[in-house]
Amino acid sequence: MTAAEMLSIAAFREGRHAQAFPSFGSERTGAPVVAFCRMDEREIRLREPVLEPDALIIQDPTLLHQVDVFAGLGAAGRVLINTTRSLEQLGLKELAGKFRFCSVPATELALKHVGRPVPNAALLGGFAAIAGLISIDAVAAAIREKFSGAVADGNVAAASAAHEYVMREIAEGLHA
Amino acid sequence: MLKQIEGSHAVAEAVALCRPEVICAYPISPQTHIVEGLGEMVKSGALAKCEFINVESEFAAMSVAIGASAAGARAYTATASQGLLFMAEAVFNASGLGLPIVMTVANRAIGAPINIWNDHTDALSQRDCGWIQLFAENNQEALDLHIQAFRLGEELSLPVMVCMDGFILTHAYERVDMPTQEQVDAYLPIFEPRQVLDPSEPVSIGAMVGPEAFMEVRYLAHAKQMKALELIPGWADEFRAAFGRDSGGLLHRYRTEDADTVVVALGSVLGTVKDTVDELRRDGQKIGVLGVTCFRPWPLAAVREALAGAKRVVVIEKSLAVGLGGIVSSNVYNSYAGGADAVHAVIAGLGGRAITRASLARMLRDAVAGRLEPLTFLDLDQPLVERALAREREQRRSGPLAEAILRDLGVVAARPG
Amino acid sequence: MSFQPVKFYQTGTFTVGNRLLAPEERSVQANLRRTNSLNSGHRACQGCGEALGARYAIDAAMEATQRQLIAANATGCLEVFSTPYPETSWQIPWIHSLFGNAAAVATGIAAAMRVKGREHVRVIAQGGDGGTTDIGFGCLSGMFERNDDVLYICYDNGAYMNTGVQRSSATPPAARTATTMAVGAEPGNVFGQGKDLPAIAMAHRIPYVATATVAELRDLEAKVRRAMEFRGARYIHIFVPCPLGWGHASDQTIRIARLAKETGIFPVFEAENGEVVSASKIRRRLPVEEYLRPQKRFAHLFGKPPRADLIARMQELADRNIRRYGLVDTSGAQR
Amino acid sequence: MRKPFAITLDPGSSLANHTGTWRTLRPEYVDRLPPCNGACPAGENIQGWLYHAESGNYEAAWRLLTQDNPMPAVMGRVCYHPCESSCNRTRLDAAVGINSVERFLGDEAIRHGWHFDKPPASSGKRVLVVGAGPSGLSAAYHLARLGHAVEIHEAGPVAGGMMRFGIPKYRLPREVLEAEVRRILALGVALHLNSKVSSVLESMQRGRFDAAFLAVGAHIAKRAYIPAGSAAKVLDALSVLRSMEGEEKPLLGRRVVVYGGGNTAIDVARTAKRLGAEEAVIVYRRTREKMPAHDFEVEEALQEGVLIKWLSTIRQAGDASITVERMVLDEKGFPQPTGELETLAADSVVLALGQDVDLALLDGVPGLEKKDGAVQVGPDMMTGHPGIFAGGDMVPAERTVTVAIGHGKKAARHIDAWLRGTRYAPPPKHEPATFERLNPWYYSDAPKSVLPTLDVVRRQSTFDEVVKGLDESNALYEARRCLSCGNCFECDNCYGVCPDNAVIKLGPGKRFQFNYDYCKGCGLCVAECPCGAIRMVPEEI
Repeated sequence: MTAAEMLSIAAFREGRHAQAFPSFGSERTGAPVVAFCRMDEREIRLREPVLEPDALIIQDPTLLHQVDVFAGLGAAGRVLINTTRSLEQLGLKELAGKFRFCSVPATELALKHVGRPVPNAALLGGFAAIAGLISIDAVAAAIREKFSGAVADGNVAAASAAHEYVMREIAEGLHA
Repeated sequence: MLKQIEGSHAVAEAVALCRPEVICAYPISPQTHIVEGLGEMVKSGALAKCEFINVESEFAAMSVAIGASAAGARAYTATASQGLLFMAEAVFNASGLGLPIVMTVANRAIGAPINIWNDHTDALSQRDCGWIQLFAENNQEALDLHIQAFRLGEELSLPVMVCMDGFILTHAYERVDMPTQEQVDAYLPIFEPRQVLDPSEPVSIGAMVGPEAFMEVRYLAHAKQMKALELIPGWADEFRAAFGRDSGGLLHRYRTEDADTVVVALGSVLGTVKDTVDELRRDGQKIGVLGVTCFRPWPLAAVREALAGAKRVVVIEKSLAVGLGGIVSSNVYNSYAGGADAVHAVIAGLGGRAITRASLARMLRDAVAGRLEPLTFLDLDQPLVERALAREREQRRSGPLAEAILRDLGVVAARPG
Repeated sequence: MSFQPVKFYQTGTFTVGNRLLAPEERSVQANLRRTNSLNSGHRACQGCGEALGARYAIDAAMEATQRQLIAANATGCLEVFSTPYPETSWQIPWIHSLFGNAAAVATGIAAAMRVKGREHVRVIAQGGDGGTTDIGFGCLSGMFERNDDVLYICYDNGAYMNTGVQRSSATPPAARTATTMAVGAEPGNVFGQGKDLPAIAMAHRIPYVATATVAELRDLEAKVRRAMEFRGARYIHIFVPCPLGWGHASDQTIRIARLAKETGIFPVFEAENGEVVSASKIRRRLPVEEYLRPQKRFAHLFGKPPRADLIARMQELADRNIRRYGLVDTSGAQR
Repeated sequence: MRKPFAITLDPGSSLANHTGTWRTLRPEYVDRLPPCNGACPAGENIQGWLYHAESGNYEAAWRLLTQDNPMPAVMGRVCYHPCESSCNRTRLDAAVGINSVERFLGDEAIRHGWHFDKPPASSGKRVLVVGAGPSGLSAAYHLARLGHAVEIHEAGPVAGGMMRFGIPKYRLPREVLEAEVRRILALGVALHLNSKVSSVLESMQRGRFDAAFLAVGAHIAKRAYIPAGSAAKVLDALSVLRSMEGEEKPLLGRRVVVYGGGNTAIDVARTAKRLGAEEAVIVYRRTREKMPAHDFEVEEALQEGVLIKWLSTIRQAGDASITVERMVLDEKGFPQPTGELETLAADSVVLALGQDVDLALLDGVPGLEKKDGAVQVGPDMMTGHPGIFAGGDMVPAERTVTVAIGHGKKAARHIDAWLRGTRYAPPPKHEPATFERLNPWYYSDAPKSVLPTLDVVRRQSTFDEVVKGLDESNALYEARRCLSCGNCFECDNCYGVCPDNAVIKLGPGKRFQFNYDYCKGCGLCVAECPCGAIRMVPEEI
């Protein structure tokens, strides 16, 4: 959920309207969750869940085969996966042509910069890179709104690192 | 000041700006974040001159609020669902005693089966409790309505229930314009209780009233709510003047001017409905939307006037009067000159079932085409209920209905909507 | 020569007052300028113990707080007979909300006073045994646990008198009520485990808990005065006979209360922070029959055949109280 | 405050609801007759004066007391106090020490020299009182206070009668007696000593008296025939006691036998002890239970070493011994001779067999009736002869100082009425305040304070007063043990226990009033009134 929140804050900081909300469950820590974020230039009135996402951020690839996470994702939809492994390893080879995949070792980056396996900030940094909707600065600002002090710095660092990682990934054009 | 924050925290901040003096808190989803936010503000001192009391039940929460309000303090609490039902006795009592308590209801379904997700069954179950009931369309209106609620309640000496959709609004991050303390202070005067417990002027509040006067007491309660109908629009205008926003009032009209079909609804679903209506308008359908902000008192005249030109009315409601059908629609019937058969009740979104543009559009097209039943259940899994009913028919003792349905459904899906 | 330092043999320490007493030694009720907080014209039955107890307690509280007092009242006889529209008998700021929420309403009032910086205004919640030990129990316990600055007073007449004498969790064993009739092998109320509310209050470790009866006014007043010296949650449980529900003559109300104490059926004591600090000794110990016999609700114990077995069990309860609270003075000193 | 209709009400508005209409019985404050007052031969308002004593107002107490009895100091010593025997407090612990409080008040009065109020305007009537004994003095006192001119004619050399000649010093110090007599005379009563009235009519005529009260007492010792040797020393009790007042004390010897069973017999025996007798033996024909003497006196006598020979009569008296015969009581309780004889050593025999009245002064008074040696009087104390009244030991009644003083008061009231040509009608008596009417719970336990008594040794050798009085602290204590039976003492119980605030407190000394507008007639005030001063009466409907 935090990721969606921060994404909406980042968008807000860039003068957009944004709406973030969870798939309302009584979430327990670690349990699988889905959260949504809409961004628009105009006021967002729509309250239905995001059924046809333009982009998908997958925090935990181990869930890939439990729920059909790709449902509704439009053609050439962007997908950012938190992983160090390749699409083959993830068993997503056949989808490679269908969507535009990027991966980022968000958890590792988090461990490196924050000291804890909290991939959200890194994923947002990566998302800023693939979507081009929001700047890494907005992401940093959003992070600093949610966190403060060392935690904020760590998360910002992780986000920046992820951003660079994905930019390079795109530049190298290797769509795993 | 513009902010991108969670609905609950927006409401918490707005309530704090109203300088409440006693806040009673008892946890129940999805209201919890609101009182959590307020609790932190009181502890940190950000909200001074305020007593935050962790009570042992919703019944106690409302009771503490009653005591505080009767003693002249501005009192606030929040609840939802089962919690509202558990405090029901005190809810009626607060309005009976004419105590201007403000309460947020983060609308949620009522069990059994237990369900934490959103619908309006809780608030509508209390529609006759004598409180003013306001429904927020989005988080901006939710926080604005709280500021108006204190003004409204205290001027009329009536309690006010601000209803906002659980999770859909309470847990949604979106942009809100948070007013300044100065703005709120200017709009909301110091609480001057109409009656107060004070040793310097002792009175007995809450006498036993017998047949000789009870009817009159009830009549006066009704008259007071009717008075609210006259005053609310004015206060909304004042609010617009002070805050530059259209929040509150009795109704919100959207593209109803030339509409043959008017969709009536309460709360957050209005946003989705409006998007859907825009879509249908592009296809040339003459459809408008009537959002009911003030459900109690029921703005009969205003609704009648708003529906005057409509050929048909579709009421989308997130509650079900089991054995009758629509609750809001029953209120609409007698406010619509066109006759009951032109009013369609559409029960939707019970227990958090997502209300999608697609379903709404389909349903509205049916309505326009005259294919819509007087009572419809949006996105009902027809085959499933058929199977359940069939099972009912063959064996009388088939166990709890919910269980049976889940068996058919296979798993409890944590799927979106 | 035997000369005891007793003040007034003629009045002892037992009467309401006496012309010979110095003003500071007079009880509040003896005072010409007592508040009559519960004033004349109320609709209580003849000889109502609750009406008496309520005036005693509230007048004492008014005295102790220089009349800076607000009361919340649970539904019940006291509420109904004191405030039927268009008349109220209360001279103090008073509110009735519901049956089960008096303690919570009082909490709200106390919070309002605190937030307004008017903590010199003290708050009392009061109710019958039904509103206290049954339906209001949750709110009461919550108020105790938060240690809100409220004095809760329970007027215990051992049944739902307002609705026609139905059994409450404070109804004594073997007592006949409308819902525990005196028929069958175990006539009257069950010999249950009991619901000792003063003890439950003490278990909350609140600053002050006390019991009293309408038979000992000075003791009752002293306890209300003491209660008002504390801040936080306080509880006083007052034993108030009900001529109607108990089936005794209207002029026997005080005598019955006296017998309850003198037999040990109702222990009179004080506790601070969960510890018993004093117990009012039995002056002339009597067998429980003396207490039971004058009450029709126990008549079946003395019928044909008499139920000596049940009376013996009642005696055991009294003896247990006497043991537990040391109600019989062994030092032999007398008041 | 803009109060919402019906839900919020003004304080105390229920005063408009007059619950008095529920009542079927109504309480009423009453005064009931306390047993002490009922039992007092002098008709003292004991509860009344104790009420003042309780509050430490001793003078007010004394003034109320002396409205009935002018001699509390004497009474507080010699009265056999039937009030205490009838005291309701005996049912709780011990009777209130009424007698000792009375004595304390009497002594206080003497100590402070309190005086009686002077009589109002004189009536112009003259009353002759014959005899300066308790009865005569009492009558004189009351008559004087009623405004009549009173002359006492006393045959003896000093005033006091039996109080002086019949009661030993150790029971009634003479200065006390004289002080109280003086106070009566100070009212203007003329006392003529050594002036024996031989014919009452004559004296009345000579003195131009409008009425007379005869109270000459009974002074002629009864004699029984006892065969006695020439040397035998046989005296009578009265002359022995009387001679105690004179210069030379009677010579009774080392071994004294007293014959009789009354208080006089005890007095003589105790006197003999004090005069130095080694042995003082009382010979009495019946048992202790049957003995007319008051038991506490018998007890004191025994403590002092007086011996008592029960069930014995004296057959014969010799010069140094007497012969007694043992008796047995028959089924009727009468002593019957057994023939068993026994000899006792005795230097003297004192006969204490009672006294007769000297009725000589009444000879030739028309209409006047005598019977078994006494003057017959009506309930108004008047003899058969109009204007001549009589009382004390010379009329048929118990012969005690208290009864005599009572006679004096009663006679005085009737004489006064007679002089005014009316009849005195005593006010109707209140219903008795029985123990059952009380609620004793409210009285704390407080046993009677024990009076200090002289140690026995000193008693036997001297004539010092045996019983010492109370000091103020324990007099107050004793007074406050009074239960105030049947009379409100303002304990505020009714005011406090009324569930309907229907009792109005009128303030100290003013008692209470019922507010029948609100009284529901529950009766709690009656049940909880400690002293039974409220009653319930049916409402007339």
